[in-house]
Amino acid sequence: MNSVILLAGARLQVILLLIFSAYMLLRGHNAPGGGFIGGLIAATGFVVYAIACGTADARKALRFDPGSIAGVGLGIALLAGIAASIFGDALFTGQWLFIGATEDDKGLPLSTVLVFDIGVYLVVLGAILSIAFSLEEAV
Amino acid sequence: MLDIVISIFLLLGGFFCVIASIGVLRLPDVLTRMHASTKAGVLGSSLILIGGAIYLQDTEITARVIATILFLMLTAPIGAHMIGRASIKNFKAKIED
Amino acid sequence: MEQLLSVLIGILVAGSVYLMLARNLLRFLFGLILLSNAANLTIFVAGRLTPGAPPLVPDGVDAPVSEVANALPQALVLTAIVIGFGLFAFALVLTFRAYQSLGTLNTDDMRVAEPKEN
Amino acid sequence: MNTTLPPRWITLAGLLPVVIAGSLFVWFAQMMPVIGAGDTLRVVIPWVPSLGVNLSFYIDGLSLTFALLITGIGALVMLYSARYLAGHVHQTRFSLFLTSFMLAMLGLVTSDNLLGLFVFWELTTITSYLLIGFSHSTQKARRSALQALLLTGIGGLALLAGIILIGTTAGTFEMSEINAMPGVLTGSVMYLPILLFVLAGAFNKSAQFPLHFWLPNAMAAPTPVSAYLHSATMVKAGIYLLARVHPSMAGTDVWLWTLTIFGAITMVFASVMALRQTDLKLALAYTTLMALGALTLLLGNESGYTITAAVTFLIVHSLYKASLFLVVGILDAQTGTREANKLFGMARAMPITAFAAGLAALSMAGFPPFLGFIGKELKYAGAIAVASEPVFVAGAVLIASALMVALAGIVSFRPFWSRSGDPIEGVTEAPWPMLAGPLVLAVMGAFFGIFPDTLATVLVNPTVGAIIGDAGDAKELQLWAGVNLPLFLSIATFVLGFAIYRYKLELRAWLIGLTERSPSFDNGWDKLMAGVAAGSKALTRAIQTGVLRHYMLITFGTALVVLAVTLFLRTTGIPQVGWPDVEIWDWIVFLLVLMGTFLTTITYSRITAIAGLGVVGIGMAMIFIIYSAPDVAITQLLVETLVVVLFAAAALKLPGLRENTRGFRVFDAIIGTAFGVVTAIILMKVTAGPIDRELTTFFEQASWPEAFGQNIVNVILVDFRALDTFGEIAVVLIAAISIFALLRAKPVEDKQ
Amino acid sequence: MTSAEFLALSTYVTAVMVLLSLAIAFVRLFKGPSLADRVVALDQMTVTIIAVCGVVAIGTGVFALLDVALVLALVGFLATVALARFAERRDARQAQEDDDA
Amino acid sequence: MNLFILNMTLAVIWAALWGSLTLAQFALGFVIGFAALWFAQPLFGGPSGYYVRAYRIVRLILFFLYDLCVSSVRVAFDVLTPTDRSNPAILEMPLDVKTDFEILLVTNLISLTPGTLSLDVTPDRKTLIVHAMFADDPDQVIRDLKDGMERMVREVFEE
Amino acid sequence: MSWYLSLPLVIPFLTAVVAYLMRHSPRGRWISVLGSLLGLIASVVLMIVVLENGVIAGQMGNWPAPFGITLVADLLSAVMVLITAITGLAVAIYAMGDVDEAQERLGYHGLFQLLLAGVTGAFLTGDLFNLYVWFEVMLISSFGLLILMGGKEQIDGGVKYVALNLISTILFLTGIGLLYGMTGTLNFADLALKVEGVENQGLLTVVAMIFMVAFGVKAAVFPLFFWLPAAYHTPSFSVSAIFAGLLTKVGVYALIRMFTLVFDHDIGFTHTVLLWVACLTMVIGVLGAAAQSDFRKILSFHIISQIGYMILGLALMTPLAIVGAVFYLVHHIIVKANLFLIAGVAKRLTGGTEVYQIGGLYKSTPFLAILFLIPAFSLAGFPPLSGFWAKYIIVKASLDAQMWFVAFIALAVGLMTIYSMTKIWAEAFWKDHPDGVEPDMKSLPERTAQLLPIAGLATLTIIIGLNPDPFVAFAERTTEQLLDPTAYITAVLGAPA
Ligand code: NA
Ligand code: NA
Repeated sequence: MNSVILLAGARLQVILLLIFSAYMLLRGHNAPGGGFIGGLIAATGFVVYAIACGTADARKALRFDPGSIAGVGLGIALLAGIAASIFGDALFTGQWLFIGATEDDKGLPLSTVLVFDIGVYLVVLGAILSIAFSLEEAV
Repeated sequence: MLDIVISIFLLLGGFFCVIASIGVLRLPDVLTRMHASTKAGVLGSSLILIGGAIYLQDTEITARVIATILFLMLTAPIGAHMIGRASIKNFKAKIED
Repeated sequence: MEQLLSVLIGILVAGSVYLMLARNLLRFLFGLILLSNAANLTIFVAGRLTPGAPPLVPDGVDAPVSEVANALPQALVLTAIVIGFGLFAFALVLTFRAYQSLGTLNTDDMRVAEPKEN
Repeated sequence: MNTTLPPRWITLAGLLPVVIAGSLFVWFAQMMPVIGAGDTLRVVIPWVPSLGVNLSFYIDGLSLTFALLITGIGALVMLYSARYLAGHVHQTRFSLFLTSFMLAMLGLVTSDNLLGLFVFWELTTITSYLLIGFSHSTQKARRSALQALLLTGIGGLALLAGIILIGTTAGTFEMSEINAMPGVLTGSVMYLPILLFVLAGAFNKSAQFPLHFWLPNAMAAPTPVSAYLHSATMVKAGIYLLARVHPSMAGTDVWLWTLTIFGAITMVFASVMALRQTDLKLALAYTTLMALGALTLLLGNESGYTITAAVTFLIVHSLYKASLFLVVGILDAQTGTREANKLFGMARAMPITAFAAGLAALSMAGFPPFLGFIGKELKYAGAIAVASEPVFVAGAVLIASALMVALAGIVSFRPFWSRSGDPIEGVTEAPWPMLAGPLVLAVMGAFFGIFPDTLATVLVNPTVGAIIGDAGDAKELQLWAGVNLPLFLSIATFVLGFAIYRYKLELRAWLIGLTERSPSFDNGWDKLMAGVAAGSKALTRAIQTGVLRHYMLITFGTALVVLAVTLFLRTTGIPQVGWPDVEIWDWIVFLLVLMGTFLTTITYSRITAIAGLGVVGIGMAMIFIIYSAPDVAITQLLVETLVVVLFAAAALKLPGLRENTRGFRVFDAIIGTAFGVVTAIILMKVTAGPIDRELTTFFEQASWPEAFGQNIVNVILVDFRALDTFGEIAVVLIAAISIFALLRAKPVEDKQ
Repeated sequence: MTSAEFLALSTYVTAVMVLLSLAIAFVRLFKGPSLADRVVALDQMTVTIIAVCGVVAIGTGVFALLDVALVLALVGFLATVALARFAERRDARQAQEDDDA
Repeated sequence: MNLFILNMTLAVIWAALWGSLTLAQFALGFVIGFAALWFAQPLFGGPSGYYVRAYRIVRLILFFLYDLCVSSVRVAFDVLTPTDRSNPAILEMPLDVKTDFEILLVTNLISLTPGTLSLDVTPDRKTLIVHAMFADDPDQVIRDLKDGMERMVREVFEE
Repeated sequence: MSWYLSLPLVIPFLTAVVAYLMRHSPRGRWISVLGSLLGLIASVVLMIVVLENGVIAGQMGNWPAPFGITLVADLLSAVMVLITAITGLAVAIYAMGDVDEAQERLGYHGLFQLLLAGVTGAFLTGDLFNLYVWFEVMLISSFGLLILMGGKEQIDGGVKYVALNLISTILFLTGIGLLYGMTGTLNFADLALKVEGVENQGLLTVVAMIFMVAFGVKAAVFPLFFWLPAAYHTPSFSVSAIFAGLLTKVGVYALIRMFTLVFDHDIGFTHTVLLWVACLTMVIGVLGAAAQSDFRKILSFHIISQIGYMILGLALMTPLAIVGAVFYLVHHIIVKANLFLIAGVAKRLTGGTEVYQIGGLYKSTPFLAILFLIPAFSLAGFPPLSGFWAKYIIVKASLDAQMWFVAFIALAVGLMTIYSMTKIWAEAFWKDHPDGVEPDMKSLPERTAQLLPIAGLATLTIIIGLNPDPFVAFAERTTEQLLDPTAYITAVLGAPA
């Protein structure tokens, strides 16, 4: 797609969408958002990029094979679920760690649940890109 | 008083949205129709969002509204450009798919 | 409102069935999208509707103070939407490949796996 | 034209079966005193207690008689085939099959548990299938094997049903127990079905008319197989079954008449057909049929005479028939033909064979002093003793016996001593292992004729006892029973027999003409098979059309009918339609989706359709927005966008909708509308009722305090129901993998 | 009437107007005739949805809807771009085929 | 640009003083800080491009917003009046801005301002293809655009 | 306790991830085999635990039922999981000689393991929506495996397979929505209790019928089976083996689960429908088989006809009948998967699956002949093989229920099964090869890899046949649990208050 305007726009878009997707992912537990939505938005970003300057560049920009990203994502999500076993809980039992927790403030939460959501994010991102790119290349 | 301001924003916004759509419906050809959607459409939505921002009176919301409006102004013309491009490449934009 | 949406779902179903019965695979795809929309909406409606109260816990309290929308169907629908997307994507690409290797989208002419006996 | 057999024949594959059979024979033989004394042996090994199935073995006269025939004749036949098949590629397989068959047969006649009996019954079916199809490269062998398998298969299934019913009626599968409960079957309401099923099983195993025709075809098997299976053993399994259930099932008119009529018809029909044959082996096959008919006929009654006759004749027949089959086998092997009108005066070339054949034939014809004579006398006595219609029965026996006389001449006298043709040159006597069988068997026939008491005491009486409960009713076997009606009948038999032999050629010509004009069961079978094939093809082609549209129609149609009917039958009333709570934007959204659907449905432009779908998607998002599902709304919009993107990419290489569209499809529209209506009604009825919010309430309460999240939907997704979400992302990943594969797979076309 | 009532009324009116404009845009989408026309209409509808989110947010006081608006503003045009691009490439191909022919 | 950073710092300090890092406080702090810096100009070695650029940015934004409203009203008028007085045309406008971002800005702004809609930029980035609704005098339209939007954008970015 | 339940599910997923990431290396296949082996061990352990402790339940995420998702293993689930693992291992080994590198690089092993994971999940879950999710995992990976060879046949078969299965999926989803709308719960055990509280029982029946149709398509019953014969003969043999073994059985399992545990309120209606469906399925299926002459097509139609037997067991709803259904499930998975594997070997040795165009297998490869006869005659219901006991129990059940006609059909269908099994035997094995080909075992690639699983499954068939008692006893215990769900419900929800 040899469009100067789209290209210039796409650059901005990708940055904005990636930041926004991260934002949606991280706040998802407390407000609309989460792994799916984050992943979908990030994917949209790279799709824009692919449309603007071709899948080859988009793949380069992504650096990893989307399929593998998805695979790793599933692995991460699974490990987040299995992690519970270390603490003797059932599969997918959330394990929480609150950094600097005080009685009135929970502090900064780190949790397997978040890891799981990141896994979701990666799978959605990788899978959709793999689909979009391979289809784009087949046409 | 503030309610009145908000109402004005809303009504103006709504008005421009309708205008944009009527434009898309009534104007003679694709390119002119795009004028309507890109300008009036964006303005209308933006006004309504601003109305919302004023109504909800919340920093976070305000920031989000500003972001939304900026995104809108960034993307709408690009969309228009893509369509325009497609239709001028061969001006026989009448071809049925 | 549930009733109006029930009617709407009925309409979606009618359209999708009509489309899926067509010979052209593309129409089947369109029908598929409509039908999964109908299914998602069914779950949503079956969970009952609550306007203007998304299932969020306000800051500073342990649970929603006033009645909020039924969260469970929303989660189910969300899952269903994503799964539906996966299935649709596959169906779409399958159609694409079918046209490439069989040279038609007319299902009446797709007789490789079960050829006409004569 | 002597078909030379390889000199080396002493092989493990050849002799091991002989050893097995031989030692088994000895083992059973040493039981004779005990059984002869009227005792019985029983061993029970639990097998499937939960189904009441045991491996329980029961030895009484009946079992023992059969066991001895099976092992004894078995040993001789196996010795015969050790030589006959020496050097054959598949001799090992043959021995394996034949031995397994023998063991299965033994299991059948010794097992007391009916299900156990059935298991062995089916095993004989399988092994005989493999034996009949032994020369598997010929179409004929395969056809005969299949025919035997299916026909006896039918019997097997009927028998299974019968056995199950017996089991439920009597409360046990142990035959010894059932026989000990008089009237338990005959008195039950289930008696008729039980009888029909059991008889169906027995009749077609013993090839009773009209299920007889597989037996002659089974002659495609190698001679030893015919000699063994189709003279002495398998075909007698049916007879065994009739004898075994006799105590608990006989004595009713149904039993009497069914057995008498089927037996008589088979007997006469078979002996006439036998006369028609020119192939000696086939002739023998038909005489076997005749014998089976006779046995069935006799087992129909309960009098001591008839049963004694049955038992004696059973033994007699086994001896001479096996012997004759082997003789014909020898002729075939040495001269290369079995055709009656090619074989004359071979006695000089092969004297021992001729001798054996002579003895066996005389026994078959029923001349004194052979056991056959005693058997025939008893048959007459039995026939006369038949309570009802003795004339009919005796007449049948007379005709059949006379034909036997003639056939004895045809199969043994003519080929060896007749002068009406020239003997085949350069034929030598068969090697001794092949001669041993026929000779021993024939001699035994003569021996027991001269000393019948030995046989009577050790076998016949206990067997009769086993069948009609009291060995005392057994009639003694004697050569000279004085001048009585049976004697006159015997004489009549000989006269008639010689007459038939004298005019055999004319008769045969006439019969051939007759049978060729009448429909043959065998062709009927072929027609049936063809019919089944064609019918199933037609039916399948009508259902599995290979056209997706038909599949769709039927699938949707089924769903529609099922739901509509259930709705009609199981629920009442139409939901009241009226919407007080509907806002103006509800209506607009409604219209939006409605229009989107309509547009998608009617348009001929792909992009318009996609746009229409986009509108529907937007409408959905609106609904989610208005009814407070922001997460869903966002996801819906994102997915919608991606759908459009993917489609726009794929559409570039896809044709438009214009091609192969048939305009408006009324029928489909009707189905679609009906489906829509049904769905709407169901949903309205569902939402009309109350909803239990227990789960949601829990989620609302636990979301923040326990799962530390304010967005309940997200908490459900990643915590409360994380497993769903995990499966879901798996789906997305798999979709990606599959799509990638779909697009990259190298077409490896292999049309077979 | 109080200003609050006026706000409520104007919110209602705006909602109707916005949804009306959706409907109007749909008519163009329906009529076409050209692919570009439909894309324009769809684009217009997407933009209008943002407005809808704003209105409903005010009507119900649900902030969350502004997130929907934000997402839509970000990705809404992607569909437009994709379709426009489809049109362009298809026409290019048709032209190509014409040359080949 | 270091003045800009300083200004930001001031804004942060201001917000900190109030003890609340809200956007409102921050914005207010930025404005006040800007004013302070402006008055303190001499202390920072005479006039700097910073104030000028700030002014130009503000001017651009205001101008653009005004244009957007005008254009929308114009569209409204055009849509609502039955008689169609517009005679549209496709014009080619030579581009002076170089960087992608500037081009993007120009094209987007042009699209959002009255009567004009940028359709495409030639691959050589030299000319912008514009669709004008009222092209009675094409050259006039082009001129307006060049010393309107494009100039302002150029001024914002030039050092 | 819950990890006994989780592992059979987790292991295939982990294996899938690793195998997929290693898809470009030849070691992937070994990962798959190893994973299947571990999975088998896990499911054996699960089986032992269930045999000792009765029904066990695990609350995923420690959220108490019915709020979280519960994994439940009663004897039925446990045995299905075990059989899945066995079949999985067999096919994973077989695949080494059957699947070419091209398919491996496209992710065959990953997809295969994901299919196993989906099936296992379906058997283990105690939650309706979760069942839907596992159905989807199963379905989409089956799509992938189906088209992996990318030929015209696969694509064409795939279109029909996909189209019809998607309809069933969406029906299923709708059903879930409606049932939730009526009961407000998704947990099986909780449903079993809550359905009794629904006042509109008639409407419940309607919803039940939705599930019946949806699962009916999955189980390939008449008249919803079209997708199966359209596709099962097209993919690589290992794939069609695993399909033949497992996919339809998941549908049967779902029917058994739902129509014993939840929808037992209107047996007079629902199970009568099932009875007719069962009979028609048996007959149409077996006639379809009689009409075929392709090794795999014959087998495919037999899947249908024998699904009929299982449904019949459920339809009669007597203890013995359910025992029959369970026994049949287990027996049939082993036998049918094995026959498809054999079909693959036969094809490699003779160059085709069209039985009239191949032959000579009996003369030159007697070992294969025996390996075929065992499952074939077992399928045909000859004693003393597993199929006989299965058939016997079903027939006895229908005779006990005085359903003469049904029993007659069951027996007649058995005869027709003999007919088509012997067709394969006579044509492919007995007959000489029309082109004079002399099949030679040595020409078989990865000979052990291909024959080992076949021999293993055949052995299993014989074991079940010769020593059916423990299996029957097991099926009886399973049936008790199915017909009296108290244990199940207690295990999931805790003792009733
Ligand atoms: Na229940
Ligand atoms: Na089957």
